[in-house]
Amino acid sequence: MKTKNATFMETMIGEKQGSNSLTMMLLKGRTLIVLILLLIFFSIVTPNFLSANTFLLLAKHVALYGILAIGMTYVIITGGIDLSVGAVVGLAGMVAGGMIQNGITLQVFDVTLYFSIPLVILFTLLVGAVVGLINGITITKFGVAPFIATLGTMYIARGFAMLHSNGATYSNIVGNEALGNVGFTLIGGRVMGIPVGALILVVIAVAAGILLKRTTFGWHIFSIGGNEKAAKLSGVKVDKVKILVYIFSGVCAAIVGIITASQLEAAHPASGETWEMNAIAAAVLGGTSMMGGIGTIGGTIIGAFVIGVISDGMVMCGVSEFWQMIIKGLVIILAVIVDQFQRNMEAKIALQARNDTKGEE
Amino acid sequence: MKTKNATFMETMIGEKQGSNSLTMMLLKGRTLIVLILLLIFFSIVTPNFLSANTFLLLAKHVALYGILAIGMTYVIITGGIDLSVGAVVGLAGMVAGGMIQNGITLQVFDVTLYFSIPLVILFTLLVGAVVGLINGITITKFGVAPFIATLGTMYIARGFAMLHSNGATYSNIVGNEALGNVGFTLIGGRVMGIPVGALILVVIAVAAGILLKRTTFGWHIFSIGGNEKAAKLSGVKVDKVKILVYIFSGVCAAIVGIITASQLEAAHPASGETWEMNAIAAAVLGGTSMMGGIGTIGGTIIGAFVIGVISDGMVMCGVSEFWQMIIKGLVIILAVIVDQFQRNMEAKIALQARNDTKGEE
Amino acid sequence: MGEIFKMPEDICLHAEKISKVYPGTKALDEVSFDVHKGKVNVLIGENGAGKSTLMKIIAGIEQPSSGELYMDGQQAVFKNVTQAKQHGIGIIHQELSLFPNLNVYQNIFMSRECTRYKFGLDNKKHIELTERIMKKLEYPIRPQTIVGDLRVGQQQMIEIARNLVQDDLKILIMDEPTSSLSAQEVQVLFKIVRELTAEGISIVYISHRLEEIMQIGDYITILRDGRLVASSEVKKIDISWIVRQMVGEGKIFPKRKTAVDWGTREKVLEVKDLTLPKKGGGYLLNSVSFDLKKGEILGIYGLMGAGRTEIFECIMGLHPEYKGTVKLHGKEIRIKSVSQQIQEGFALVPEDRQSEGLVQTMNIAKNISLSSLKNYARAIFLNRKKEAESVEREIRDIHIKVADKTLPILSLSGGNQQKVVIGKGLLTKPKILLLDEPTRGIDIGAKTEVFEIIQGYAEKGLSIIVVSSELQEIMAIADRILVLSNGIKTSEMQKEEITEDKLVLASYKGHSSENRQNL
Amino acid sequence: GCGDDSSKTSGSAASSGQGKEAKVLTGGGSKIIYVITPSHSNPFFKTEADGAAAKAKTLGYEVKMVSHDDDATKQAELFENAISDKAAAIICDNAGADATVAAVQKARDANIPTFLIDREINGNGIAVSQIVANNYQGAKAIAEVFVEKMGETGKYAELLGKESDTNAGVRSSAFHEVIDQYADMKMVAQQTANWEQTEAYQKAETILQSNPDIKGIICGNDTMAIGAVAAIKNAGLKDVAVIGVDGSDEAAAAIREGTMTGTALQQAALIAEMAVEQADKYLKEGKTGLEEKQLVDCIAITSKNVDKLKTFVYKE
Ligand SMILES: Nc1ncnc2c1ncn2[C@@H]1O[C@H](COP(=O)(O)OP(=O)(O)OP(=O)(O)O)[C@@H](O)[C@H]1O
Ligand SMILES: Nc1ncnc2c1ncn2[C@@H]1O[C@H](COP(=O)(O)OP(=O)(O)OP(=O)(O)O)[C@@H](O)[C@H]1O
Ligand SMILES: [Mg+2]
Ligand SMILES: [Mg+2]
Repeated sequence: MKTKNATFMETMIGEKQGSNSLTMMLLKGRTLIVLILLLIFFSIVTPNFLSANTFLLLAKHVALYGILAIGMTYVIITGGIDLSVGAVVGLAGMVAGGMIQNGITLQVFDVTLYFSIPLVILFTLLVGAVVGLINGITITKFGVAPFIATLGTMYIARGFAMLHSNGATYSNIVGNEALGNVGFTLIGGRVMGIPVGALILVVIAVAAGILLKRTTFGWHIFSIGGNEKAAKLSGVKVDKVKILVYIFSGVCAAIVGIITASQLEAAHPASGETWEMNAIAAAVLGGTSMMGGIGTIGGTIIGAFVIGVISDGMVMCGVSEFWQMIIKGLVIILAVIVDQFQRNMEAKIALQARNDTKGEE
Repeated sequence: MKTKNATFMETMIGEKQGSNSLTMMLLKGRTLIVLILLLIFFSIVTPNFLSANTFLLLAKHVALYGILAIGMTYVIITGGIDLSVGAVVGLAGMVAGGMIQNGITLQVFDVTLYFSIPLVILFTLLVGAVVGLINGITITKFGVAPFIATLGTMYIARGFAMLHSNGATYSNIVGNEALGNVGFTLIGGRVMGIPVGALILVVIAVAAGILLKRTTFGWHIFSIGGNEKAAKLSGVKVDKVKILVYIFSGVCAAIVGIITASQLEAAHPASGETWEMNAIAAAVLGGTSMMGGIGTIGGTIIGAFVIGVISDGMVMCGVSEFWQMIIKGLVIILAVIVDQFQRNMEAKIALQARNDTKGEE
Repeated sequence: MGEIFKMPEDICLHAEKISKVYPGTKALDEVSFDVHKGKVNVLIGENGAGKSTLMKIIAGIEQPSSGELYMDGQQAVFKNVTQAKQHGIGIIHQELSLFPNLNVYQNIFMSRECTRYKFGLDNKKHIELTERIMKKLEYPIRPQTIVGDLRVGQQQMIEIARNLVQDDLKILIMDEPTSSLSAQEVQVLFKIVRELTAEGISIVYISHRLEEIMQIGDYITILRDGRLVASSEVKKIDISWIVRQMVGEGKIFPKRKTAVDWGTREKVLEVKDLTLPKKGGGYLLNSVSFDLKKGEILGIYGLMGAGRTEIFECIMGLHPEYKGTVKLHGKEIRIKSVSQQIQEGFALVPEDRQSEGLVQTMNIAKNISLSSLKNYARAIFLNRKKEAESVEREIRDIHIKVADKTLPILSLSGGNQQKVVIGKGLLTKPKILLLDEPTRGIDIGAKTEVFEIIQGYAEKGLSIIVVSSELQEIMAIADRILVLSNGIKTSEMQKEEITEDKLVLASYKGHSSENRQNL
Repeated sequence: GCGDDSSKTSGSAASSGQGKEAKVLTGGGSKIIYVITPSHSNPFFKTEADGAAAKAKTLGYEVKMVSHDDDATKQAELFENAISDKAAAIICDNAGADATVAAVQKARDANIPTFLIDREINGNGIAVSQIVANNYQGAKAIAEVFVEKMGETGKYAELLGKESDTNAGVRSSAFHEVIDQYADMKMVAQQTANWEQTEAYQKAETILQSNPDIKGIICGNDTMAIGAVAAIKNAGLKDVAVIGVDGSDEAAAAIREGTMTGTALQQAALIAEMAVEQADKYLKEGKTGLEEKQLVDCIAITSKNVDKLKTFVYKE
């Protein structure tokens, strides 16, 4: 199931006998290499590119796609996909903005409650979690394909984001000293010169990376993507793990929604549109396999940076948006082709190893 | 691989012993039933809904998604997906519009050639076919996952559509009597009162339906979706069939591009954005399985009509766009849940039958 | 092309010094092979010996790295399956290669469709021919049935039928056609094989079941490690000769000898009236009761579809809807989930290691520790040192041959992959080990090793239940045998009372008329 | 009567007041002007961006034209790119009156002046100039034409722009301020077509189907109006009044043909050029000498004056 017939690839590899290890090393580090080459390229082409500030800025921009891509990586490793994250970004911003601006009105008592910022954030994350939960349940308990389940929740979440304010933007969401809900904009600001968004990315990336590689939960995620049936028979609680993974993705999206709203000091119901595709692209560029079972958080972060550098760099070079689209499309396809190439190399080396052991017997 | 554990479903079915055949009949015809119910509902709610003209109009609107969905159904049956169709709609419109408006300029000879409408259409379809060919080759020869390959070509095709006119619209593409390229707008018009778009839909649907069910090519498409490896071992030319299927999808998209441009007498590079999702939704509503191997053209057409009736009907009722989104999302998810339910029922009945034969032995 | 090769009259295909190199593996090393016309040509060898590879080359699925094929005195080159088919070569694949979404006649005629007007399909003819062929196989299945709804055994029949519809069939390759057929079905198949050979069609037959080979074969060829080691007429040889040629020395799995008074042993597991309803009515399991003692090896024998796998699935928690009582150490337990059962001390080695046992994207070590990860967790983090130590110990204990435990699963041979699955089960420190066909598709050498492992653990006090379809095997290993037929327990025998006849008889009992109402 | 409410901010940049307004922004240091607009796939924004770019180049600046695609987050990122690129000034057609404030402020903090064109933001004293097409006045002016064409009576429908876009609301309320005065004019349908041509076409067709006696359609922009015109033509109806806003060439052609009643021209090129000129002046002299908010009136285009319109430029 997992082995594609890649006659072309095989021929390619077959001819390149020897010097395997170097090629492999280059292949493994390819996204990082591409990233470094891109940085060098743009530094030469654009005089103002090479500066600490540009990098901080880049980190801040990458944070948004990056955080989405971390959740997406988890989902893709289980063999799924989450198209709803972009819509959840919009919904989360609206929920947070609405709570700060208008509070929550309890019609029965005719009072309006305002919440402190931590509570607002908590509630917003909860909304993200609920969308994830719905995705997870639809997928595991009702057997709906992830693509369709999350496509459905994408429309639903976007619809609710729009309904929330009837399409309007919540502007100037700085809170009110008197209501005790100021401070929301801190999340969009900087701490010791470093954008808070970038810090959040680092924290989530480190936590998600450790969770994935160093805990039972992480290995269960891998096992589900590799062979769901075998995972189940090995005692992995497949449904539970999958639901948790979609919840995680939903929460990541809600975090991004909060960061965006906080940076803009405004919440727009259409924000986050098509961001899911960027998140998927970042994960795939980072070596996550759409078949499931393979992927790393480190790779995803590098992938997100590649997308970020390309788009920021092209903006600073003054490349037209039309060419940016074309280049982005090409990069995605080429990245996966190279990825495929690497996997075939790896498989070949594995078979070699099998032969070597045979010889020893 | 194909059997999901659907404990909930099983329990549900388990309890509904007896009266199987009626339930099955209702389930099988469910999309059609939903369609009829929707028609009745809107006829009551909206006074002018029930008229021959409304249905013609509906057919005309449905034609666009419907034709895309036919190509998509082929692709999904092979177990793939084609995200590039929306972008191809935009690109095809621009190519046709540009050829009529500006002709093709050969720099070497410094002449501009204008083509007759049939040639323009042929060339436009060729462009769609080429995008499909690229998709097919990337997927089969380079082993790139269909989602990623077609996501890439989506960006690339959209980028080229934009570049074609530098983002501008080709307006008033009626051609020029003197250049012999008038008549393009006929495609957007009516023949004996019936919209040409709807006629094209009927022709393509009938042809595609016959091709799928009554020819070797159709069998081979199903075999690939059912078990790709077995198909290969049986002598099915898997790569060739897949490439042809993506080409077909690309051509369908190009046809839609031509119809849209002709109806509006204008070509806009952004047209067709997110239409791929509507096409996928129509196919899935019509019972096509995202796992591949299962699907019918008839079902897809009914699915496209359900989407069409919902959106046209809601417009006529004056439902807000936001609610339309939410309802669309819900319909998609529910449709697949019911579909899953039906498959389980069918499996159950098949087992029953198997038991019965056993008894006879 | 056009090269003339002198071939004796009675040989219809000759393979000359075929080699096949896969990246990293030499699967075939200058193997020459003759297919005798109208005879059953048996090909045998250990796992990975290269049997399937040689057949794939003859059937046009793979291309040889070097060497030639000759038919009718002329060199034949098959670039793909279709070309081989045109030369009258058909193949029944080792792994079922059917389309679960399509019906019986579509499966049978896929890629050899009868057409009208070039592209149009002639389904009437398809149905008619399908009915005819199924009748010949004594296996009446409605041609419109969806194949995914059929039992594995029935599916294997479809796989066989696909190859019998070819008109100009000259050579039929059967790569382990009987691996999931019942004894009765095997006899039908053999009848057909004899009919085919009588018509002058040559058969190439691959099987790990040695008795079958003696029964049906005319010529035998033995491969070892990609090389040809011997070939002979079947008349002139016996089973022990075959085994000697295959493994080098006369290794055969030893009969388990124990002198334990089982009556005094503690009952670890008691299952009473285990019942599992079938989705479409009837029962998969009907009031099955048995018990298991400490250190005992209980065998479960039965035909395909007897319900043996279901017993394991029930005990492992895959069918929480079961009825009946299960007592562990005398205490009743209610089975809810797999993870709960692993906690309780059960471990399952499933039937199909590729699709149920291994996670191909994870490395060897992780596959071994997957079921017992919880034991190495400190808070939520894994103690990787502890994990690595346990995995290494397990690898040593059951002699898994690995160069490096972080290599992908793909780098192991079939037998060692099976040991990984067993190791995964053992690492959870089970009290009861459930083995479902632990030797399916592995060669004699690996089989012997697997049985040695099982016996070793039984002696240490582990209670084991083994499901197997192979009579010899189960008689050798089990202390006691339970026979299932059609979901009903039809017999239970102690070691000393077991005979082949009794087992076979019991395995059909469930199909007798008084049990019909259960169907 | 349009500039009244914003006059209180008069001379914000010129006269040194208090606080941050006292600061004169000197630019990031380079001679780069960033032109940030919505996607160039809309000819209006394309004209605007091209106009600004051409002017800036003649004044000796390097120009970087980028598009925020109506995504406020992307716009914020583009502002930050401009800042780290040490841009001299930013010309921006923004992605949301509220969501843009923070970005412009950030540019100000980095000493880069921002000149807003086409649409305003909800904040004063942050941008140096806000040269805004007077949507409100324009929509009202063209609505008058619409009412006249309808003969002050009859059924009509409305196609709205993207409901999350401020301009969609402004234009709609201006339309209604005029039309709602006439009791005999009755709106029978109101749907959003997201500024889009195909969507407008299909929605208009559907609306015409359920209300065949419609006499007019008011549209939030010309792209939708063109879609509506195509739908009317297709339904075989004649003499249906259609108005839009923008003043695109396609609309001009339709007006000339008589299939469209009129449009409100927003002088995109003019506005863009004004912004660049002011930026240049400001960078050189530290002030523009003009008020921050400058409303450039729209021109109602009808069959009478349509010949004076070409690519968003109106020449007397
Ligand atoms: N596609 C492949 N790529 C690499 N190696 C392969 C491939 N297919 C088979 N091999 C290797 O070639 C050798 C011969 O395999 P083959 O399948 O022919 O064995 P076999 O005799 O049929 O064994 P079994 O009894 O298990 O069916 C094995 O070492 C196997 O791992
Ligand atoms: N999921 C299922 N749904 C319905 N029937 C099933 C299902 N799984 C198995 N069966 C049927 O239940 C019966 C028992 O099958 P089971 O797999 O337990 O047999 P088995 O004795 O283990 O055979 P094998 O030798 O193949 O392992 C068969 O008739 C089989 O077709
Ligand atoms: Mg084999
Ligand atoms: Mg079994």
